[in-house]
Amino acid sequence: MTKKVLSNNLSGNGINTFPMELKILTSANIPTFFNNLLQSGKVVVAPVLKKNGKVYFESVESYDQVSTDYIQTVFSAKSVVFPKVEELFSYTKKEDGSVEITNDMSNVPETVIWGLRPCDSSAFNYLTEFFLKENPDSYYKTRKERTTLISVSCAKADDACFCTSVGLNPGSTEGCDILLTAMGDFFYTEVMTEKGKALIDAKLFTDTEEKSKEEFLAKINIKFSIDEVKERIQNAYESSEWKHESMGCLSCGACAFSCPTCTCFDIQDEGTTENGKRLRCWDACGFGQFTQHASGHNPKTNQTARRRQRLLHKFKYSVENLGIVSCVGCGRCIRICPAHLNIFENILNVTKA
Amino acid sequence: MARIGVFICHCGENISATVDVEKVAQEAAKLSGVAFAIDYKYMCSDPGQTQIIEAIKEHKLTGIVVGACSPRMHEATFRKAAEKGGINPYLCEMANLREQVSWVHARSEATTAKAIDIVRMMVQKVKQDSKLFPIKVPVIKTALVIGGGIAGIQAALDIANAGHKVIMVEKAPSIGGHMSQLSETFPTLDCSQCILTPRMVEVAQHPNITLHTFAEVESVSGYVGNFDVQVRLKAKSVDMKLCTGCGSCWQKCPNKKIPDEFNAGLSFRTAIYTPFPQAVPNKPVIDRANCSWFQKGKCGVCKKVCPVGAINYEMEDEIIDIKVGAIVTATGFDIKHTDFFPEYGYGEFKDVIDGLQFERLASASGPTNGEIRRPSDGKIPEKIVFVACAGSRDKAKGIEYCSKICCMYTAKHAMMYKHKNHDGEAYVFYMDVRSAGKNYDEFVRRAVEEDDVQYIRGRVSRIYEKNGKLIVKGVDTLMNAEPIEIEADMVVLATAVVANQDAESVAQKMHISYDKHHFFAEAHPKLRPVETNTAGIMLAGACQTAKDIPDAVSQASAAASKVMGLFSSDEMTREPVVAVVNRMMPPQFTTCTGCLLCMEVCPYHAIEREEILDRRTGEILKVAARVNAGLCQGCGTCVAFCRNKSIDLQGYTNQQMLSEVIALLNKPF
Amino acid sequence: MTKLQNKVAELFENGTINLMIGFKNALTNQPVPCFIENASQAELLIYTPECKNNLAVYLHKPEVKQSKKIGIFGNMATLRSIVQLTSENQFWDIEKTILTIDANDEVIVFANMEELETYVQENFPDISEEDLKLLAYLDSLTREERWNYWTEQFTACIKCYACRAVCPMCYCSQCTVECNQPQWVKVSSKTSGNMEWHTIRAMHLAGRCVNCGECGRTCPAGIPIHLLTARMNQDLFKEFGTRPGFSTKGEYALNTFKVDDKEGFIK
Amino acid sequence: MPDFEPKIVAFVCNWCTYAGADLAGTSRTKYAPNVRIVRFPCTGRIDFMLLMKAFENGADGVIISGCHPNDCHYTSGNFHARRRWITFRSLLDFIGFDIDRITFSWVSAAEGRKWAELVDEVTNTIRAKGPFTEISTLDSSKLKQLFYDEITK
Repeated sequence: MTKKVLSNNLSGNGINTFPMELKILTSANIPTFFNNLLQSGKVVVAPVLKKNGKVYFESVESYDQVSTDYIQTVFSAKSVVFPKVEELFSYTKKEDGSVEITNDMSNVPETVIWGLRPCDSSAFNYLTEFFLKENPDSYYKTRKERTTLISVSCAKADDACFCTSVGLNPGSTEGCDILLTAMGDFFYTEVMTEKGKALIDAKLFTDTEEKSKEEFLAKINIKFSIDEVKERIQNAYESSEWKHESMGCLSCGACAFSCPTCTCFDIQDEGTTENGKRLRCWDACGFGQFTQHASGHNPKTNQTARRRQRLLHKFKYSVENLGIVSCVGCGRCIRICPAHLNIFENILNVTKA
Repeated sequence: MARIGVFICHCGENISATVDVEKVAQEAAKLSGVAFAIDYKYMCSDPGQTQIIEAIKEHKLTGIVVGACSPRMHEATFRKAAEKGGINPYLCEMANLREQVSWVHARSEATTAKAIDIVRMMVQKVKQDSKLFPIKVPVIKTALVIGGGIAGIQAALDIANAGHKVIMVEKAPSIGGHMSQLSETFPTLDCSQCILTPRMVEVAQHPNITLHTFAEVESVSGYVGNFDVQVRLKAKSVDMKLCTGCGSCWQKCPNKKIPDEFNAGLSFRTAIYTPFPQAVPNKPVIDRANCSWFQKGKCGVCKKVCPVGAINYEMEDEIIDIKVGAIVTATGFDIKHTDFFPEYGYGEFKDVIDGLQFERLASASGPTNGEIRRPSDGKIPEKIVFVACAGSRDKAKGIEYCSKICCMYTAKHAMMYKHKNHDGEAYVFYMDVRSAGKNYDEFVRRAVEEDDVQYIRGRVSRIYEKNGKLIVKGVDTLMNAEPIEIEADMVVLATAVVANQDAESVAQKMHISYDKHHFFAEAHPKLRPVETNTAGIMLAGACQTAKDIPDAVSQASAAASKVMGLFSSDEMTREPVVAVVNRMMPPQFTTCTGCLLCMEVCPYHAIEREEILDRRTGEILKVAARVNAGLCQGCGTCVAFCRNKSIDLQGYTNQQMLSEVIALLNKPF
Repeated sequence: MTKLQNKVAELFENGTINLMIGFKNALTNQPVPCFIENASQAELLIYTPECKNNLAVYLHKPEVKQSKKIGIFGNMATLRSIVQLTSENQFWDIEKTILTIDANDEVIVFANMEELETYVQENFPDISEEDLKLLAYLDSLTREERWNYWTEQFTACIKCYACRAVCPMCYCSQCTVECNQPQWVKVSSKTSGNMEWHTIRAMHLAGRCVNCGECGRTCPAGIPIHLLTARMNQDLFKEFGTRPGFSTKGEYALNTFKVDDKEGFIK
Repeated sequence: MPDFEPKIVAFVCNWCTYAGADLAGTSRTKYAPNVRIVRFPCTGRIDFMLLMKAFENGADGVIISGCHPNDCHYTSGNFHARRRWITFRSLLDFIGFDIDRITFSWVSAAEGRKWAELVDEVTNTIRAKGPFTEISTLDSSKLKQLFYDEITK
């Protein structure tokens, strides 16, 4: 059988022709599998529980650091392929006046991201489309090529979760290379790509028939019908609700910086006329100066316009440009917002008939 | 693209002896933006400067760095040269290679390295330099003189005679000040009023002088050349235009028992009054606090008797706005009230009086027509004791400073008494006799030797009354500290000179500083004795410290000459090193957030609140700070203080200072 | 309806306000800032000790300013912020009605700034027990340990500037970090650049911060940045006796001086 | 390290300390060549960020010096500066910055000798302390994040 998995095909028509393989991995073997990954010299990024009680992605040295009991990490894993600061190149002026430019991606390590949620891995579909569809971005390309995603289905959810409302589900295989679903004492393993397969160690995995994941997945009730929203949002721009919905927004970047699909960046130079770097830094459409022109003119004069931009981009513009709803319902922005703004509440209100 | 020229001076051997100047020049040439670098024996010499000028033209330089002595030495020189070369003088910076390198270090790699660093630093700075132009501030050629005493009069006349307008403000109903109260003046014993009154009249009649008596300064704002002053004209209740000064009003006024300030309380005046016969203007005012019409609502005699109907009870205080270019403060002094000497019985015994009261007794225009009589019984005293330093030079009880004039006027008093009563006895208790000044000591000697005034070196411990006599107990420290006791008929205390009670509030109105005794502070105790540290405000007379008449007058003339200097050109030019609050195109207008916390920081009150208005609707779009270039002295405290860098200091911009630091440390790596 | 809700409804009806900033219960069942536009919505308003947000920050928002007559419900932090901001000449363009609920659960509507000032001064809060504990702990560390502690914290910073966004005192239209001529702060969120940002922030808030702790609470990376400004406030009070948000004429520690300010380190 | 020569930056005011340094020159008082003077109109002008920048760009020590209290050419610039330094210093100390690398001083236009002695003294202390790397190594060093409950345990 073939499945449409965009992210793993970095060139061509975005069709993944890899025939999905189904395996069983006993819970007992999980640490071995994990440590093998580490031993293979790969950098393994996994959720780690911090002293502040929150879970963050972090490169780990052994399986026991890894957190297994969490709903969602504070930040997404996008920084692995789209770092918060990407050094595009550095320059140095030589004695003779010539300028030397260095730009080396060769040392980007092979990385495995362990324990993403299905919403996160599906977010990589969008990232890939965004960075590679036209004028492919070599920095992203390199990093993505060297990254393998091992997702774990959600057995729990909180009231910020709404993946089911954006066409995903707690057991979705969108975008991942391997999806693990805990089923009692073993993990039902769906190998989605060559990359994934390359990690499968025959000694640890046994083949299996297709199983239903349903009963092992978190129940997340549908907040809204994505099709209705997609349709209603067409003329939501004029909605009078925007002002009220965004009143609480403080224009901090927290939502964008934690979002798995936010890709806005800003090119900055650091250094002197003698030497320095050109950097690509995360930016956020919520920032007051995001749209400010050199002249001082700013087409988006207030937070209402900025908040609208953010939401319309997720549910309208990205659909128009890339055919993807670029919100995966991970609920990070809801959990992190200092003003407790709620994206699906907003969407509901601005699209209500 | 910057084209910087670097000129390294050997200063003869002074720099080249310890710094490898050729190397410095070579290294400088390598710096980005440097189009030309050279070293030369004497940069400040004519050929040196010519080289700079030529180089600027030949290499189309956009800025120059001169590596030589301290900028405090030759910055001006080289900026002129830069100007001659055809670039803005402020595009010239100096690297201090002599005072701060060659003279303080031995010849070594490190020394040369330091020189190179400094040059690199200045090259970076000059790259960030922008053209600056001296600030021109128009000067309003009218002077305000506050105080109509002899100092104020002198200053006003000098300025007016130089052809400038003068506005004089005097709080009393007449000008003249303390000098008009004096009987005779030391050391010549000529009559005070005889020499003063002509000057008073001259002021009143001078075409260039506008006189406001019975008036006070309300507020002073603005800056040198452009002060805005509000003056309160207190209601005189008499129409000065109609009044002829005939005097029928005060002859008829029923309130006759008001202590007369002019006679230091030794006589009485009426409620409607002129302070003294020769007053200028010689027209009465109503002292409302003591007038039955204003207190009880009845009387109105003066109104009835006035032949010209000049009395106007409805008159109200009037505030006028005036614009002046300079201010001379001549608010004068006061004398310390002696109540704090209970043991001297001042106030308790009628015949213990102070110097000013004695002046009135001795004055021909005084309450006794110049006959020295006891206030108590009008008898002519046979024995008078004069107590010098009553309060002065007495840290414990009075004030620590010397009141300067007492030694002289005490001698004068004793002398005048002796002249009027040849067989009377005059005793002077003194600590030291301070009589420095032209003919001053001779004067005191005369008192002792010719008029045989008894000088006793010692303090008076106590004065009490005993059957009609005043018993003065003291010691004679020269007569092996013998206690002595004198039965006197009258005691005169040479009480200390102090600042006016309202001196502090005046200083605050003018934004000038003052010392702990509330005497106004000069800008520099030696080199700028008549200016205050607020540009455009000068000091004259005893408001600065105790002074005798010649000192007050000469300081007044000095202050006047400072004012004339200021008025000698239509605009004054100031260094363009001033702070600027950024302004930009709408919609931002400025990055200033209008927190205005910087206003407090500025020592010169140069930062103002500005409302940026919509040109059409006039509504306020933004509130921001603005620096008044006229007031700003360029310290830059506000610049470092401003949180979001909305203020910058021309000549020391954030960009420049930061580039200097980076250039200094962050070598090409 | 509660006293608060009634009061607010009344204020809408008699036209004193046309926007009310307060707290309501969110779907997620936690108190969240809410914006009431008419009397009928007043019943949404709640107040519990959990209502920690410093609402004063919203008084800078153009959308809020638009509705000129603004009612705002203030917890202590909010009230202090309003006092401090008044001393910084903000609010010249809005008409605000300030409400709070005092210890005996009475709703207070402040008639003027003076009343607010007195109320704040009478109920002036101390720095929280927890923060004191943290500060004491940090003081107990050696210089190097503190350095490691903070540099580790700063490494975690992602420069999302949420700390700045939630701070009522950070109202500059253009922050120092956005000023790029010269560039005072490295844009990249690397440790050194982050440290620059946090030192600047602490210095700019020193003597102005009202200890609401929003920055620390908000930080997605969980950095206790509020401790920096809390410490600054402690020190400034010790050194100069100044207290942010205490008076509308507020003496601000850094734009004034005393000739005899004590200091032991200048040679 | 024996052959370590510290880089010291001095931020001084134009009217007192800069003149004092000039005086040291005119009276030929010798001192260590490690110091680089940056001239400001007044200590009040010295932005605390410049200290940070100096250290970031590789200064090993910093000297801040201006007019003695009451001698400020602008009457109060140094008083404001003094408050700023009291504040900034306590902040730096709180974040664990090595404040002994910053020296504050009042040097008048007449104190050429004091200036020379100050520079020598500072140079020696910093030489003893060794090069300042705490900031320059920050970005390269692998720091894991620590969360603040940790400090309460």
